[in-house]
This record gives sequence, C-alpha cells and structure tokens, in this order.
Amino acid sequence: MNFELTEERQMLQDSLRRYLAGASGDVWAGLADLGVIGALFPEEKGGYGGAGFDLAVVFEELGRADLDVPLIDNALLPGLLMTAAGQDVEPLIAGGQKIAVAHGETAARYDLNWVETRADGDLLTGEKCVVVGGEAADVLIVSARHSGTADVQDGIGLWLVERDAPGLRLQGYEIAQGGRAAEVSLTDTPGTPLMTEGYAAIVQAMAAATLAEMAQTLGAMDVAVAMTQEYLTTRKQFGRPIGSFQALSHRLVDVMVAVEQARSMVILAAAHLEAEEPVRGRHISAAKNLIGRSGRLVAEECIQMHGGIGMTEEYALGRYAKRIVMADHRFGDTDHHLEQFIALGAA
Amino acid sequence: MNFELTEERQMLQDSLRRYLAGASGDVWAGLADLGVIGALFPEEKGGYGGAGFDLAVVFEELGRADLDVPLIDNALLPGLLMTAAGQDVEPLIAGGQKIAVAHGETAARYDLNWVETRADGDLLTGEKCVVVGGEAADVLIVSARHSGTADVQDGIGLWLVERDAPGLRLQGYEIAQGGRAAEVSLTDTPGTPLMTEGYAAIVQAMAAATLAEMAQTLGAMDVAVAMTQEYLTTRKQFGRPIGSFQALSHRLVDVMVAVEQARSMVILAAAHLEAEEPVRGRHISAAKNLIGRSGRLVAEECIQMHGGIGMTEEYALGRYAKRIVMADHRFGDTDHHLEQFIALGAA
Amino acid sequence: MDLNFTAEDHAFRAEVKAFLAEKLPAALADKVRLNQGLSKEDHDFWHSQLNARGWLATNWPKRFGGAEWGTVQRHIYEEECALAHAPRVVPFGLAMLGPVLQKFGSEAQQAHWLPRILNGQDWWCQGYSEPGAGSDLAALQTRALRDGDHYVVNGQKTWTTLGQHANMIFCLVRTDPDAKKQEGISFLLIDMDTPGIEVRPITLIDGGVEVNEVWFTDVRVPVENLVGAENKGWTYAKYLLTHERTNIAGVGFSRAGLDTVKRIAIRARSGGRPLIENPHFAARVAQVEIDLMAMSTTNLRIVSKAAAGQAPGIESSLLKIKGTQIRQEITDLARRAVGPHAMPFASDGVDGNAPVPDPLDAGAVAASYFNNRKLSIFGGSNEIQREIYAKQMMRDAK
Amino acid sequence: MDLNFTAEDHAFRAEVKAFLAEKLPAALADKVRLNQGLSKEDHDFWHSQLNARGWLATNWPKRFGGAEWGTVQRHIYEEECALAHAPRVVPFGLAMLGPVLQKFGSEAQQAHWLPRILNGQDWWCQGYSEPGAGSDLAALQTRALRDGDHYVVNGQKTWTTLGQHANMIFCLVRTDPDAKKQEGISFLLIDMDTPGIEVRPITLIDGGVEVNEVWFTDVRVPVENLVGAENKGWTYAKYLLTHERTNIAGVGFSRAGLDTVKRIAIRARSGGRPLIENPHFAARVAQVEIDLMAMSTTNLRIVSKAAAGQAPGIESSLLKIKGTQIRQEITDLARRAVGPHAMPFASDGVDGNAPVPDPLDAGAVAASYFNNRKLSIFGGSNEIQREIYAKQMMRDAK
Repeated sequence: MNFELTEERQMLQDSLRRYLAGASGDVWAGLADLGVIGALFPEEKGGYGGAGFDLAVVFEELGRADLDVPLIDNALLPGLLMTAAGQDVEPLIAGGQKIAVAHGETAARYDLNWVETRADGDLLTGEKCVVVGGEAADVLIVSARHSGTADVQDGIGLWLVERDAPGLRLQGYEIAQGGRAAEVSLTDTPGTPLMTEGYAAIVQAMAAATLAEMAQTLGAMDVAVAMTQEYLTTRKQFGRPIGSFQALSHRLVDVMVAVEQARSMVILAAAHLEAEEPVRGRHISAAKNLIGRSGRLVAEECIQMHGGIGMTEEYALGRYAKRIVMADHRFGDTDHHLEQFIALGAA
Repeated sequence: MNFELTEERQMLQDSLRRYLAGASGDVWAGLADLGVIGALFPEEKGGYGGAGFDLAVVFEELGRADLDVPLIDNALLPGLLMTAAGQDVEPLIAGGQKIAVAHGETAARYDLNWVETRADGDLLTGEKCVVVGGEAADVLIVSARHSGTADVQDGIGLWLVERDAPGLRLQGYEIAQGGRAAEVSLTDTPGTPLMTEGYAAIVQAMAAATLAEMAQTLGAMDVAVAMTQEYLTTRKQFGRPIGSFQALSHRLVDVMVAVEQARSMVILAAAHLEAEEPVRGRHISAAKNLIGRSGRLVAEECIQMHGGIGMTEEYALGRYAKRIVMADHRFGDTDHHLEQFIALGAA
Repeated sequence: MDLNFTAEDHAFRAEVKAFLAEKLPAALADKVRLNQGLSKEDHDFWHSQLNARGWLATNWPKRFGGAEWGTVQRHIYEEECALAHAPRVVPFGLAMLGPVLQKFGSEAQQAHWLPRILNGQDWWCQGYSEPGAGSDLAALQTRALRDGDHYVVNGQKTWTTLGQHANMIFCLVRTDPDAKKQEGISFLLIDMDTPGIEVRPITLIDGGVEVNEVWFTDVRVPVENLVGAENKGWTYAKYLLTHERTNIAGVGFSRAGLDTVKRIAIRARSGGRPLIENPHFAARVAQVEIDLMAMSTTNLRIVSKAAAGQAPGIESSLLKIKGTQIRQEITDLARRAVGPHAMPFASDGVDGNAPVPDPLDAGAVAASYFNNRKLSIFGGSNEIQREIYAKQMMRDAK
Repeated sequence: MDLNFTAEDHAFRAEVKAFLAEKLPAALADKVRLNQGLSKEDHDFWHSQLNARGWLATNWPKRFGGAEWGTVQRHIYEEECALAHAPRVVPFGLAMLGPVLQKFGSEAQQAHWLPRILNGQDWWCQGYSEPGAGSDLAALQTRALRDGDHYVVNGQKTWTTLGQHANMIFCLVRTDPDAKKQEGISFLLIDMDTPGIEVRPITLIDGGVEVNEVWFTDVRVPVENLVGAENKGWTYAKYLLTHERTNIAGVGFSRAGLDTVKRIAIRARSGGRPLIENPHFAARVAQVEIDLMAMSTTNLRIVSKAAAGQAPGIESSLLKIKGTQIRQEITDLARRAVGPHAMPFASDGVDGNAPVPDPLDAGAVAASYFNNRKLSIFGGSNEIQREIYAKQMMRDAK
C-alpha cells in the first residue's frame, strides 16, 4: 500500500502548479504546451497518462487555481468519446481543437440513458441543455436516439456536428461555476456518425469526467479551507482573533475532517476508474455522494465564518464556494449518486 | 389565537405535578383517585376530558416525572378501543381494571394493518410482540384477521381475551424505556368478540396514543435539558463552568431550539387530534417525525454534555435519555411517519 | 389553547388577499418569485400602492400615519404578502428609522422625516457595519467631530443595503473617542448628497448588487440631524435592532419558497416521473415542510405572547436561528430540484444575452441560494444569536 | 499511489482468517455479535488463544514477547478480528501499560510485569479519571505521600473499565501537591488486594456493568511500584494516550456493525418487503456505508504514513472524531432496523427471565446504542479532540 504519487505525477503536479500560479486569461494553449491535455489520455491514443490518478492530479491542481478552464468539457469528455470511437485525438491534445459534448436534456435530469433527441438517418432533431463549453467548440458530439424509447440504454448513437451546421442553434450564457454553457437546439441538423451504440462509451467517459469534477472540487475545497483558516487567525472581533472562539474553531475542525474524507474518496474513485462495472460505478457514485455532502458543508461554513466578505464577488472565497456547490449539479448530484450506489450494490 | 391552557387544564396540570413530585412506586391508584384516567376520556364515556389538549397536559406531566407508568398502554389505548366498541370504561377510569392491547406483530413493524394472527371463529392463533403492560393486564384486547391477506385494512377484528385463557402464553421482560412488556403467543385461544372491523378504531386509538407518547417525550426532554443547563453552570473543568465553553453552550442552544420546535408540534398534533383523516394523520405523523429527530438530538447531546455521569443508571439523566430515544420505537418511528406524512400529503 | 384565528382575523386575511389580487401586478410578482432583481422603480411602485391603502407602515402608530396593527394582524399580512410574492417592503425607513424617530426624535424631526418616509420622498439606508466592526458592532470607528453647528464625519461604512438608491443614511458614529466602547456613539442622519460621500457598490456572488461601501471624507452634517442625545446612540441602535426583529422567522417567505420548490419538483422529471415522487427528494421536502409547520407554530406562540404584551426576549434569537436555517434549506432544495438547470447564471440578461431558457419556470435558483447565505450572517449572525441565547440560558440556570 | 495490499499482506490476511476460523468458537463470536456481555472467563479464554499463537501483544517488540507487527499488518489483523466478531483484546495491560513499562520501566519491572500480562496472571485496569477530573485529566486529586519505602495513597478514581475483574491498577497520583497542575504527578502500580481499596461497580444505562469507582484509603504501595521518576507521571500518561490511539478509527468494528445492520434489515419486514429495500432506510445505510468507505481510506492513509515512520499528529483526533461518529451512527441504524423489537432490554436474562425472543437475530441493539454513547466521551471526548485539532490548526495558520 502506498499513497505517494509516482515521480512522473509529482512532476506533472509541480509544473502545473507553478504554471497556474502565474497564469491568467486564456490558458488553453499554455496547458496544451505543458502537456496537460496529453496527460488525460493513454499512450496508445497519443497521450501519456489517462489513468485515474493522472486525472486526479491534473484536476485537483486546476481546482486550486482561481480560473475557469473547461478542460473537462472541451477536452476530457469529448476526447474519451472520440477515442472510444477509434478517432484520433492528437489535434485535441495539441490544443488546436475544441470539442464539446451535447448529451444532457431537461427530461433526463442526470440519467445518462434518457435521450429524446431523435436521429432520422444522420439528421438530428432535439434540444440539448447546459452544454458547457459549447460556444467555444469547433464541433459538437451529439447523442441522439435512432431506436427505442427514452428510458432504455440501447439505441443511442453519437454524431459529430459542425458548429455551423444547418438547423443548429446555440444560445450561450454564463454559468454559476464560472465560464459559459449553451442551450443547443437541432432541427434536421446533419451529423457525421461516430458510434451506433454509444451508451457504454458515455457511461465510461462520464465516470472519468465525474472523477475530474470531484478532483477539481477537492482542490477548491482545500483553498477555501486554507483561506478560512487564515481568516480565523487574522480577523479580530471583540479584541480576539475570531478563531479563538470555539463556535467557529470547532466547526472548522469538522469542515477539515470533511475535506480529508473527500480527499480519501477522490483517491478511492481514482483507484477504481479502470475497474469493471458495477465496481467502478459504485465507487464513483459513493465518491460523488460524499463530495456533494462535504462540498455543501465546506462552502456554506467557509462563507459563514467569513461573514459578509465571503459573499462578495471580488474576494476569491466566494468564487471557490460557487465552484464547490455547483459541482453538485454536474454529472449527477448527491441524491442521484446515492440512488446509483444503492442500485449498483443490489446488482 | 390563544396558547394558554384553560383553567381546568391548568388545575389538572398543577395537581398532577404536585402529586407526581412526591410519588414513587405504584402510582396507579393515586392517578385514578386524582381523576387522571378520567381525563383521558370524554364525558359521554364516563370521563371528563379526552381532547387532544387533555392528553397533552396529562402525558407531558407524566413525562417529567422519573416514573414508569404504563398509562398509555393499560388505560388510554385499551380504553379508546373499548369506547369505540361501545363498551363501558368506568372500571378502567376507577383504576380497578387494567387492560392491554396485543396488536403489534414482528412482520408488521409499524404498519397498523399488517395482522397475521388468525381468527377461526372466536379462536385466535398467532404471535403478538412487545405488548407493553401485558403482564399487568387483567384482560387483553387482541387483534386478529378473520378474512383477507395481511396487507389489507379490512378483515381485522378485535377480541377480549382473559389473561388466563387456554392457549395463551405470555413471556415478560423489562423494556429499555422502563417498565415491562411481553411477547404473547396464542394457540386456539378463545376470545370474546369486541369489534368485527377494527382497523379504523385502531388507527384512531393509535393516533391518540402517539400524541400521548409525544407529550410524554416532550416532558422528558424538558427535564433532560434543564438538567443539562444546570450541569453546565455548576460543573467545572479547566477552572471554569463548562457552560462557558461555546463548544457546549452553543450546542445546548440548538438543543433548546429543537425542544421548542417539539413543543410546537405537540400543540399542533393535539389541536388536530379530533380532525378528520388525512388531516389528523398528517399532523400526527409530522409531529412524530420531528419529535423523533429532536428527541435523538436532545438525548445524545445531553448525555454528551454530561460526559460519563450521563451514562450511569443511578443519575436520572440517563433514564430520561432512554425514555426519549425509545419513544421512537413506539407507534411508528421517524422514518415510518415521514413516509406516512408523504403518503397522506399525496392523498 | 386555541390555534384558530378569530372571525375578524379571517376577514382581515380576506381583505389582504383581495388587495393583493387587485394591486399586485403579475409581472412584478413573477419577478419576486423567480428571484430576479427588483429595480428602484419596482420598490417605489409597490410602496406607493401600500401607502395609498394606508398599509405601508404597519407597525407605526396611527398618529404618525401608520396602520398600528397588532402582532397577529401583522403576521397574517406578512404571510399573505409573501405567499403572493409581493416585493418586501424596504425596511430602513419604515421598520428601522421610523420607530427610532418616534421614540427618540424631536418633534421637528418627526414632523419633517416621517411623512417623507411614507410618501417615498426619502429612501433611507443604514450606516451601521464597518469593515473592522462586523459582529462586534460597537467597535465602530467612524468619527464625528463637532465643528460649530455641524458635525464633521470621517470614516467608512459597509454592507449598506440598497445604498445605491438612497438619498439619506442613518449612521452610528463615534462622537467621544475616549469613552468606553458602547458609550460615545451617536445616531446621525446624513444627506447622501453632501460633498465628501462616496458610494461604491459591492457585487455579491449571486451576481447582484444590493450592498455598498460608503466613504465619508470631511462630511459636514448639521447638528439638528443628531437624533436624541449626543453619545447615547447605542441605546437607540439597540432599540432599533429589537424593532428590526419583526417577522424575523420569515415563515411566509419559507412557505412561498416551499410552494415554489414543489411547483418545480412537479415539473422536473427524474427517470420519466415527476421529481416530487422520487422518495429521496420527497423526504427532503417533507422534512423541511414539517420543520416549517413547527416553526410556524413556534412563531405564532411567540407572536401571541407579544400580542399579550410580553416583550420577546431570547425567543427572537430562536426565531432568527431556526427561521433562517429553514429558509436556507428551502433555497438549497430549489437549487437541487432544477438539477443541471441551476447552472445558468444570467437569467435576467445582465450580460447582454437574451434571457436564458427556463424550462422548469424556476428562475434564478442558484443565485437565490447564494444570495440567501446572507440570512445567517446579517442582522446579528446566527453565532451572535446563539451567544445571546447561551448567555441568557446560563443566567437563568443560576 | 497504490491502494492494493501486497502479496505478503494477502497471505497474512489469509493466515488470520484461518486462525479465527479454527480458534474462535461460534458461541463466543455470537455473544460479541449480539452485544451480550462477556465474562472474565470469555476474555481470559480468548487472550490465552491469542497468546498461544504469539498474537496477543501485536505492538510489543519481539524481545518482550510481542509480535512486533507493522501498522499495515495490525490494521489487517484488527479488521479481520472485528469482522469475525472476535472479542476485543482488553487493552489496559497490553496496549497501555505494556508500552509504558517498556519505555520507562526499570528492567526489574519489565521482567516481572510484562510476562504476567501475556500469560494472564495479572488483569490490569486504569486509574486515571476522577470525579472532579474528567476531560481536564490533569486536575486529578488522588494523593500519594511518601512514608518510608511506601507511598500512602488516598483518593478516588472513576470510570475504571472492567476494574471488577482486575487484580492490578496503574494510577496517576499527585506526589507533589505544590507543583503546577501537570507537574507533581506520578505513575504508580497498585495491587488491588491491598487493604484500603474499595471497588464499587457503576451500572450504566445499557444495564451492564463495565465501569467502576475505586476508592483508596491509606493504601500502602511499595516504592518499587513507582514507574520512572517521581513527579514525571504526566509524561508517561501522555505517551500512553498516544499508544492508546491504535485502531482509534475502529473501522473493523464499523464494518462488522454495518454487516449486522444489513443482516437485520434483510430479515426485518416493512410492508411485507425486506426493510433493506425501503428507500429511506436504504439511503441511511448507503450514506453511512459511503462515509465508512472514506474513513477506511483515510485510516489507511494515516496508517501508511505511520508505517513510513511519520508520527500521527492531529490525524488521530480526526480518526477519533469521525470514526466514533460513524460507529455511533451504525448503532443507531441497528436500533432503527429492529423497530419495536428494540424495546426488550434483558436479552441476556439478567433479571432472571428466560432470554427474550429475538426474531430478527439482532441481539441487544438498544443496549449497544446506549453503551456506545461512550465512544465520543472516553479516551479524550470529541470536544477535547476538536480543541486539540483547532489549537494545532490555529498554530499552523500563523
């Protein structure tokens, strides 16, 4: 048993941390140059990583940075679907291409199989919601149903759709996590077939994306707690550092315990990313449930302990808190994954 | 709107409190003499009370006393079933008769309709579990099914069964709340029919018993919190009263808030005891759910704040804590009533 | 014990409902329900509607133009307004300054300022908190030095809610720097147009602007704007904080919020079924609904004590703590209910985009969740409330 | 990162399993599983089985007859023992006194006492807490006055676990009443048969007797029973407390407890279906199972740091806080799972009745729930753990 990072991952962590410490604005090219996108994919696909712990290292660092980088949505998630379909991801790794995945629908909530968008041959019609990084993408991977009812797993295909394809409408907006997403509407929009039966690949890619989101959240939690710890020692009220009041300090201990539990879950999920179902799914769901709970605790308590300043946009804590809480709305929330965990346990 | 007790109830409360303050041992006759059993039943049945607020007053006082009196099981519950069947309860009110209700079964858990005990004519066969006050009773009211499957509400009759009836076995034991209960086994045991369809009467009697149990628990919570408040001011550690540590005092505030919420729920349930279903059931279930949650908090926190002394049998706090926690196992627990509340809301 | 409202109470409730049905525009109620920010015009419009009916200053005595309602009436009124998604009455002039002036102000001050609050001529904001004096309010540093018939004010206030709309601010200022902490504080009325005042809006994490920083540099304030006696401001401030506690439990807001959650959860689907039928979500909703049933009764118990003339003591801390916990829990449920649709964060089109599609008719739920973190921070944080309660409890036990 | 156990670890686990399968009688394991009290004979039997195998003193060096296992081995061993419902090893001689004597005892003391711990000749108990010194351990008042070649001990100890079985007690006593609080304390070994010692059992709310009060009236203790130097006992006590922290998270016990909960919930019916299929109960079980997955990994992370030679610091407070929360939550689930059958409170027939029917094969779940309230109280209450953690945290931030 060994909880140390390998030397390679340690190096990746160090160089990424150094880079992000000085970075601002659009860091996409910088990350690609640093080889960060390559770290998300295995060697046989042109990358040099792709294991659970590679993702954990990269996204935890990204989560520590006060930046909004859609690395999950414009690289990891589409890249995994591309590689599952046997497609080349070298342009993606080089940073020259951005793809986004348009899969979610309102009626699906967090269920991965619920697809109402229809494919008539290669013409797609339907509504996709909250496509993060959709505006920035050159091309979209769109899921659509060529057969079956919305509640089954079979019959879901994947298509590549150009950003300027006919019948495609895209309405962008800011998202609470930071960054942008879009509602995507397709009307007889032509696509290039990528996979005929895409459900298994979607599940696998989403598992990796969920791990990445969790690692990112863990990084953000670490920063939020460190800021709060610092604040409690420096901020004075009633002539004392507020951290000398047990009403705050004992609660911060509980918050820190929650973060250590979250850290353990990211490790556990990373260690099981390559496992077979239902083992993988059970670990991912367990982790997402726990991180959903601890994330809420961390965000709310850190804001509360800061008081008003914790609610202002200009002080970084609030941005971290938003990222932490909103992570619960991505790839299935606390309750969704509790149900998944129960269902997979009974399997 | 008026949250004051009527003058009559105020007098009942005062005299009961005075009596219980000096009481010990078997107080049954004393309670009967004081008219307390009569207060549980309406005038037309020979009592002089029976409303929700009468029960609330009586059982809250009983809950404050450090005594184990099965007034719910040997008086209220059987008395209500008797009156529902048009039977005389004057001997009960006078304190000369004790009856117990043998209704619950292992497979029923907390479902009132789940009866597997069978009636073959007036011969009853089955197993009844955790019959509180069963040993002390002169006669048992036994529910049994003359028709239908265990999961339906129709077909449940009630019989009076003498304590020494043939085929009746009764195995007594101490219960965690204090007092005693028994497992009751019936094999072709003859009974005197009381009601042919008893389900509605059972539901109604159990609603009253649930209210009584909640009021009793509220009384116990009040005492437990007062003891803890007292302890926090007198017990010193590290040279200070331990109540000067926010780690304890702020938590006791949350406990006190929980007790006030519980008090509100007892009032609300009492006010709706005479309402029609589903309004009555919805209020009783809401109250039992909240009191189950707050009771656990109160008991656990009061023990924790006392430390070791709170776990000893000789110090009263532990006995109150047991009564509070074990109340969750009577007449449906927190989860059962949450489900009832949801089901009745959808109705 | 009688939990029923009287016939008069019922009649009054019907009157309030009818008024709201007639006077509250659906578009304005929707703005409130969907947590879209209200403009100054929205607030002014609603105040004028209430004032026309004589229902604006519900707690003021009739001789000052108030409705002079009892606590039960106010409870009914506030509950119905919340359930109808009426805009909240901006409290600074009406609920805070008004009572202080009525109790401690001079006749001239009462005659001048009170009518202007009612008719909307003045928009007041509150200058209490400072960067170094949050929960420890009495640590405030803003100085007011007497110079002839003026005070000269220097310092900084913060968390000044809706200060960007205000033309007047009531401030706590330090007039005697040598006195002990709570002494030497005065209560001053300051015209926001006076030279030397600068207002800087603070953007909150919900993207909205509702609080501000206010800087004072050599701001000259006429001495007649001093309320009561010099150096006695702390007394007035405490009186004001007691009055601020009206409707502190926010039961009406919670009920309205819970209605919204249920409405969303009926519309939202999970596995093809309405989310409200999902047992885990249903359990969350049921639990907070039960907490709110209890809170509503707890509130009525305390309201009814107050109606009987007993001043609420630590009960108001109880109402603040539990009331805000419930309200925050409800904003959390709303956020959960919409699932992925909580992500869009610009539904009011702030950034120039068209409004974001809102298929669940939920409004800005994530923004509301973040915004309402304030409930446990402002007006005396919940930690301060627990400390007040705990201190009283330890005294009671002695 | 490698969360897998090595081949050696797996082989060792198999060895432990085989040992338990062979040596642990089913009746004894059932007693543990069903939370029935163990007799002195039960404990002695199990200790002798372990001692015969050389697995009794897992943390002692080999030269003292210990197994001298590493932390990962001990983790595996403790987990398997818990899952098999083996009796806990009574820690007072083995985990507490042993390491103190090995580090601070004289050679004569080591030679005399250590073998007697292993072979069961002595049953040790711990004389630390006093009525006036609970969480504030250093406030202890028991006095030991030097009188020739004896100490004369007067005072009272309490919460002395299993003291009713013990023939020896190690005590913290005050040898210098004028010294500062933590100074002037000595560590003394006392024969329980010495005149002047009285043991009074304390019945706990679970109905069981596991703790005692011990009174000392002019008890004469030979000076050779002083461990280390006079007035240096606090140092040894702190060393002992660190060693007590082995297996502080209790992950194995939690896993065994959770197994029991699931077993009960499969057997218990609700609406004709197994309780485990009820969504609300399933959610409770799943949530604590997830917490335990995390705790297990957290524990391994810390164990593996310890294996690498890094001394655990505030991590042991973390393990204590979260570990006991999880264990207590599991006892709460067991209590819920049995429904009305939690009421019987005399399943071991203490009051002379026949054993109570136990249709769910659950054992004394309510008693276990109440008994395990102690987990967050003893061994440094969770409040003390938070205080230790908080103090360190505030230092770290500086």
